[in-house]
Amino acid sequence: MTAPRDIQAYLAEFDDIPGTRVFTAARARQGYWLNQFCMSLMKDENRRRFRADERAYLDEWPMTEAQKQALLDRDYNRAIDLGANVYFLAKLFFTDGKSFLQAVGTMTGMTADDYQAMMIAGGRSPEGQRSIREGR
Amino acid sequence: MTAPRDIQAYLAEFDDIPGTRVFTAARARQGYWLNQFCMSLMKDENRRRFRADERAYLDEWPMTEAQKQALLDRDYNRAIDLGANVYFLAKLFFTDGKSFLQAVGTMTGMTADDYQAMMIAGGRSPEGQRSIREGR
Amino acid sequence: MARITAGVATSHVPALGAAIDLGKTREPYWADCFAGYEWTRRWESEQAPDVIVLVYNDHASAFDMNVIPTFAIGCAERYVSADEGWGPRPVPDVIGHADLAWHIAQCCILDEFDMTIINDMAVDHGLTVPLSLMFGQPAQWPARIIPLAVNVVTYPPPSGNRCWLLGEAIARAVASFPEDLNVQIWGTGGMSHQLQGSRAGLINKPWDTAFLDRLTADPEALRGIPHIEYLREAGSEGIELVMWLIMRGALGPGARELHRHYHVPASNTAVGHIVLENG
Amino acid sequence: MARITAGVATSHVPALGAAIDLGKTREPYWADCFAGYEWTRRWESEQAPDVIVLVYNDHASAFDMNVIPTFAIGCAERYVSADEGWGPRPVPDVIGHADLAWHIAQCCILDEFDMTIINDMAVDHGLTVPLSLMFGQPAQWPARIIPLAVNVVTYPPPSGNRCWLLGEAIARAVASFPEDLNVQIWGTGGMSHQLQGSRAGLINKPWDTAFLDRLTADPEALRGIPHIEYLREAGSEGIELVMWLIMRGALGPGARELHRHYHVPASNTAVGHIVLENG
Ligand SMILES: [Fe+3]
Ligand SMILES: [Fe+3]
Repeated sequence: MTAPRDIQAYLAEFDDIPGTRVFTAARARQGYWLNQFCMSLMKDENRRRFRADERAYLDEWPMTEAQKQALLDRDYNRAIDLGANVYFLAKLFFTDGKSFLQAVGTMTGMTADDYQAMMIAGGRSPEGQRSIREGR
Repeated sequence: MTAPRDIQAYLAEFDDIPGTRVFTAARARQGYWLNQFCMSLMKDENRRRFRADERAYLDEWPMTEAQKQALLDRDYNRAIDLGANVYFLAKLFFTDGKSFLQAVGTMTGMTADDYQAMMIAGGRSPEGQRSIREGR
Repeated sequence: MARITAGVATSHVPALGAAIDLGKTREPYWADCFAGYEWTRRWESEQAPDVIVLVYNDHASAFDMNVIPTFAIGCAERYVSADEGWGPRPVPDVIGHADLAWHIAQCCILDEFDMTIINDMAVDHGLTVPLSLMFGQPAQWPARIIPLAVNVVTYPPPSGNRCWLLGEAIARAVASFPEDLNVQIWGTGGMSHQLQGSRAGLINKPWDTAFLDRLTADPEALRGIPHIEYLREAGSEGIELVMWLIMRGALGPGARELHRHYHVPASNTAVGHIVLENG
Repeated sequence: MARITAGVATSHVPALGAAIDLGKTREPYWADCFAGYEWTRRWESEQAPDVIVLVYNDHASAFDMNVIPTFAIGCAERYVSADEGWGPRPVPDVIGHADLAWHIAQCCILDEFDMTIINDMAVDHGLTVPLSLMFGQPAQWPARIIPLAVNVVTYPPPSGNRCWLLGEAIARAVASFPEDLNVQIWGTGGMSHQLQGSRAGLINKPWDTAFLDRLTADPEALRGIPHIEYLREAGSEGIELVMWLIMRGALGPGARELHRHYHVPASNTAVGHIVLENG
């Protein structure tokens, strides 16, 4: 058995990764309704209702105001801070007609062109991005 | 690991039990729509529609004619032969206002009173009911 | 630190729930059956567990033929009573303990159990009848509940040994939960019964009694009982007894019997009930 | 007797599916990426597998927050393509192999894997993109598919070791299936990618290359990689690589590399692809 047995130690390590929020139980619970809202966008009828009046559609879901605002703003980092997971958010990306590349790029603070150029050049290096504590 | 590893040998033993049909994959597949029909009776609206016209409601489900007839006849042994499982059938027992005791008793060939009396007297003995092959 | 203080096992016959709901528990047919739970009702009110890990099986209520999890752990805040065909049982909503449930789920997955996490489900008689037996008809249940649903309907169910191992993993998980909680684990279902065919009504008191005895006298032996033995000896629905082994696996080797009750019949079933103090 | 003849691994980036569906595979951005699959497309048409056990993860399509199975095996006759927000991909329905799927499900449960059996689900890009990569745009897929969905979204996913062990159990199950079938097992997802936050776009070619090397050079070492290493080295979505270990665990120790392809980027992701002959 190679898996770590101590769940607290297992979870604590996740906070040491720069710019990364792992979808743990705590986040899954916080983001439950936000993520269920995203799932609803798998139906075209719901996508249409959402597009027609985003605010009204969001108000049908028991989310916090901060969660609704993050979605209205398409502030995906904020949404993830508030419990979203990217695979649920993807339903919103696609409802908006955005690709993963376009939507994910907005989370980096880079322009779409710069992000695309970085990916074509081989992507972001892991150097210095592995561990906050160890600075590697 | 105490479980038998050979699935064929595991399943073959089930056929050696008198008057018993184990809900194996083969039965689960055969009875899929019959059992899904039973699940639909968990909604009062569906129970009402079923009671109003049993045949019409059954015809909405892609079951075999034999399966439908077994349900119309409340021939539970036949239904189980055709892939039903008793916990799914229970939704039909309850839709009919029958208890498990009343419905299960009909599968034994005994009268309701005789079955009830047997249970009060301590139930059916396992003697001779364990194995067809071994006669025990 | 959370600790498992006791294990409780009981049959969960739907007719027992109906008898309680309809006020029939003192009728001649039922009086002896319910009398055997009186000791436990007093004991539970003294024990006042904070949380109960309630091992049961869903009887084609929350799970239909489309999703059949071997081990499903409820991590929700609340569960409503299922409508099994005659309307939902008139019992309080079941309040979960999401913190401990998620903790157990996470620990068991790290421990290489392939859990299914559930955040929305209705709970059927398999879960609510044991609550009624131990707690009567309160306005709200006196403990938080973590439902653990085990597939014993579609074959193969998990082996008795796998159930025991899951019990051990649950015990490790509970012991690593930082909050001070009095946790019980209940195993439900059984004892001997068969709800189909010409063999319906089968009851095997000697086999059931030996099973109850071995829970303290030789629990390890119970791990090795193959499914075919449950089917032959305890009837086609007696297979539910594998769920008792999750409860037993979660207790220490020195668990002590505090109370036992055995009654035939409740509807088609032999009612068995045992209370084990952890040790 | 059924036999696993080969293992195939590939990334399942949704943009790869979109490029195929929209006829863009020869555009400059995509040409090199798709060129690496041409060898495999020829090889697959020669191999003509009867059944593919297709290990993938559902990306919040069939399973929402309410039901999160660790290992879900599809036993249905047919699966439709999921609507992930821009309508279902225009691909043929996926035809299952219910006989073999149920056989594997039953064997794995007896083998003490806690499977969830699924009889109705839509399949998302995780399953359909690999089919498109290997088979192009046929009127119907040339093989029957057994979907095996692994939770890698909500933590913890299964350990790499547990995935490997499941692969071994699947291999035992396939070997005990009486019908003569040419079975492949595919592991999908990965390689390095991160779809969130300031670290999005992370690609780790040296680590990915070592992972590909070790699939034949030192596969046992892959079992022990902890989740945190996938997260640090391969990005938050690189954890999908644990699914490749189910594929690898199902092959013998002497599996031989027939073909490899590695390309950066496809959308946000490092595309990795390898073909292993069983041995
Ligand atoms: Fe039961
Ligand atoms: Fe993926």
